[in-house]
Amino acid sequence: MNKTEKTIHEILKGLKDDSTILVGGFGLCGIPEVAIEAICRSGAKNLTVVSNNCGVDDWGLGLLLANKQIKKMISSYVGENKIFEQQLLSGQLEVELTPQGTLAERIRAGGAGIPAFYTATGVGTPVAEGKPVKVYEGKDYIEERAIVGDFTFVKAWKADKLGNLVYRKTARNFNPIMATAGKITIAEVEEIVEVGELNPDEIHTPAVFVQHVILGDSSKKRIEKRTTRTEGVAG
Amino acid sequence: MNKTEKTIHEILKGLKDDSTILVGGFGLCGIPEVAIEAICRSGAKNLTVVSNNCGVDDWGLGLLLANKQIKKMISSYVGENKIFEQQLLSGQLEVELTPQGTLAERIRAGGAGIPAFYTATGVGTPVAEGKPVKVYEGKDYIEERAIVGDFTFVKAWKADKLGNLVYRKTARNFNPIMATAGKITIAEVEEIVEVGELNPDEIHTPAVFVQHVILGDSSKKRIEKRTTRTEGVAG
Amino acid sequence: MTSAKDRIVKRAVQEIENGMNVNLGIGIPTLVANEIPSDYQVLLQSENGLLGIGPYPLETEIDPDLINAGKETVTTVAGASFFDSADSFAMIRGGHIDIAILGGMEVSEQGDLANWMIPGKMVKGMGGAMDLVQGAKRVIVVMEHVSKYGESKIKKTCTLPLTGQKVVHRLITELAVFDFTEQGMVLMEVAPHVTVAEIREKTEANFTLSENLKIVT
Amino acid sequence: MTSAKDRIVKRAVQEIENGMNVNLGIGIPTLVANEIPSDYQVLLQSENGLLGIGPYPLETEIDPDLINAGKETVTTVAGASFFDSADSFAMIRGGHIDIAILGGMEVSEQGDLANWMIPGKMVKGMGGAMDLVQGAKRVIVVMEHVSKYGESKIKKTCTLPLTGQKVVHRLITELAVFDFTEQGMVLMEVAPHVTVAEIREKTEANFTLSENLKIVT
Repeated sequence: MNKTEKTIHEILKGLKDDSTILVGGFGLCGIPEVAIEAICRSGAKNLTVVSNNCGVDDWGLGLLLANKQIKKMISSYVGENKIFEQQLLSGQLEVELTPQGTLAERIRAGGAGIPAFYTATGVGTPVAEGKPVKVYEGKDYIEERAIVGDFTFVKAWKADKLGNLVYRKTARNFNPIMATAGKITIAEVEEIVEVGELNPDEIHTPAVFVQHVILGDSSKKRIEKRTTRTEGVAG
Repeated sequence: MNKTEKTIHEILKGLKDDSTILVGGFGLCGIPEVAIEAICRSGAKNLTVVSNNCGVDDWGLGLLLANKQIKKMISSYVGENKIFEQQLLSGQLEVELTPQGTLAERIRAGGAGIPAFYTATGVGTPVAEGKPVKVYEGKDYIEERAIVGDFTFVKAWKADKLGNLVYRKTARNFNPIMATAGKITIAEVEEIVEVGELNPDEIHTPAVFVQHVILGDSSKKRIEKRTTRTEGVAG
Repeated sequence: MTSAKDRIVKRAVQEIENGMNVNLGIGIPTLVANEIPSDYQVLLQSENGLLGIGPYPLETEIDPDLINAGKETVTTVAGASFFDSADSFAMIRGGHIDIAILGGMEVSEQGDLANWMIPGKMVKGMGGAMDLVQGAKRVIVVMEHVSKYGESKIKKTCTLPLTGQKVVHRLITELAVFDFTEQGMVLMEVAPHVTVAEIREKTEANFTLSENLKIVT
Repeated sequence: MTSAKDRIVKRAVQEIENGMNVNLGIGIPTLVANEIPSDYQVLLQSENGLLGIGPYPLETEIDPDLINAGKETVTTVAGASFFDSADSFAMIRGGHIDIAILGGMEVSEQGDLANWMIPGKMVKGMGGAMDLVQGAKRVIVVMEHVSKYGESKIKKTCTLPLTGQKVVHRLITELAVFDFTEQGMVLMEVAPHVTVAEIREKTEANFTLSENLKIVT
């Protein structure tokens, strides 16, 4: 059971046009960079992409946009890039905006075998349109449906060869829940260790959720907004 | 913000008769022993107790049973003790049996602000009686409702003084989700460390969920079924 | 001559393939663990929050914080992980466990399973069984073919309250192996020296014979 | 003379008590962090999965794996914890955040908030705002009282699509502080040297005066 044996290119031979893919990350933090570049090269078209954001013009999911591989985005916040706006306005690209917490919960539900749940988020807003409403203890809630993907691409810090994953800091974000919601989950990591080297109490994603592990290049991590303070200033 | 300042007895002055309490643990593993003994001494009556099991005759929640403090149990598996059976048959005790995964998800939902969700678990069984049924992609699901508690008692391994928690091995079980679902959550731990000593990537329960931390006595942990192998035998 | 239990265990273990994630119920299913080929990398899941159950501990290894769903002290294998109960059942309910092997009281020809309560007796609860039968990719029931009173436990319709409706994929007894398909219940394998006639006699449920009917090995 | 923004920030920080868990939105709310008294132990939550945001990093401390919900590089305080997005919003939706301070485009006298889309313009998305306004124990909106065209942003009814219906507990502008109660919108505080008449003039919404009407300090 060594899940590190296939290259990303071998794995992506299974990715068909019109697939739904889940891609981890928040902004450019914790995105599976190598996998995204490989999806670009794979040429798979008409993809529905579930990801909190859509990268920037020349990095992250922006690369798939530029390559016209995305048919539809399901996200909570988009439009940090010009290509997105152009494709949306010209009707080439469809977008389903979902509140961030609802997006996270829909993905978790997908991985957990929960087909639907109720939330107050979005009640009385355009998000509620067309969704069943139910009253619990005098308060309105809307029904939201689970999301699952044909493929999931996540970025983790470390993996063992069995596919157990550990994430680092806020690069965790959507990655662990997306790992549970893909029929095939590919984890891109900065370091691969031997089975038994990760502490079982500290594993964030158990091996059962991961089908393939690939080694990424940790040197590229791009920063979207570099904000700093100067020495001696605390706030 | 030092959450270790109150004794369990001071905290329990707020526990009223007829409260709903959530108590962590699976069997006798990972139960808040000191807190349970203190609830005994508090004398609070007519409690609805949500816990996967109900202890044994002379330990764990069995102590509250013996003391006739429990009105109703919400559990997935009970009856490892005689007092339970006696009180149930004599009508002193009510029990709501819930599939273990549904119980876990109802508690998580309670902590996560999800009033209800759908699951296939229990469809076509006595568990489905009286519950709304809905069809998703041709399959039946039943609606299950969230559980919240007035008080939650969990057992963790380590806490910092701010209330961040780390659990150990399978003593984790229901504890982290219950910690999120109590209006007041009390964590009983084996060791209290200074703020900053726990690695932020390895904290299982963030401090926001915990109102009080008490130090337990780790020497008492009782084992329900002591099964061993002899040297040289692997299975 | 091996016992009925032994024969069931020996057949059940053949369901497990290298690399699988498996949940074994309490009773006969637990015994299956000991028969898994030692060169297989199989992760055994325990509902209370462990993937990668190891053998029982040595006396010196016993840890009260490390038990299985049967509340027995256990150990872990390399590559094991711990998680909470919600994550454990997300794993189960979400279809991430390849096989669940459970004991049964009754199985119907529709693939219904009853294994948690007997009306009139103290009901202890279903534990995680209802979640497992709905969630696992493949549900295998192992049980003796007839009750101690000689009655068939394989029914036209279950008489006991159900654990799950149309959830069983395969039933393994000491006499036979059945699959539950769109076309109904199908006899796949018969134990050595057992005739189809004998199986028909001991089985209340209706079943057809597989085109590939085999002898249990 | 301080700017409108400064006055809003100075008033908003008074909502934060020692020991609270707080979520600050992007824009004016982010500035509130700098004004929290240094002897307070407040944990700032970031939707992307951090409780315990610290100050911006020194140039040498920058870590691409450590950002806030505004995608800015940050640090952590002692006692911080990381978690995934589902757990982050379980924290928010489940009512575990004491206060969320958000910016606004419009607030209605019913306590409705609009702050995420302008019809006809490119819609970038609501991010976590809709979850925050429903989940936080207390929702504080901070915004300038009138638009750059001199129009009141405090409406009888919002003209823009809503972020949440009846969700605002308190509104803080550079001129006034309003609460939203069962009895409608109530003026709680007025800025120094500002008259109630001036506030009425600049406020489209109907409001009553609090019995304890105070001057903003």
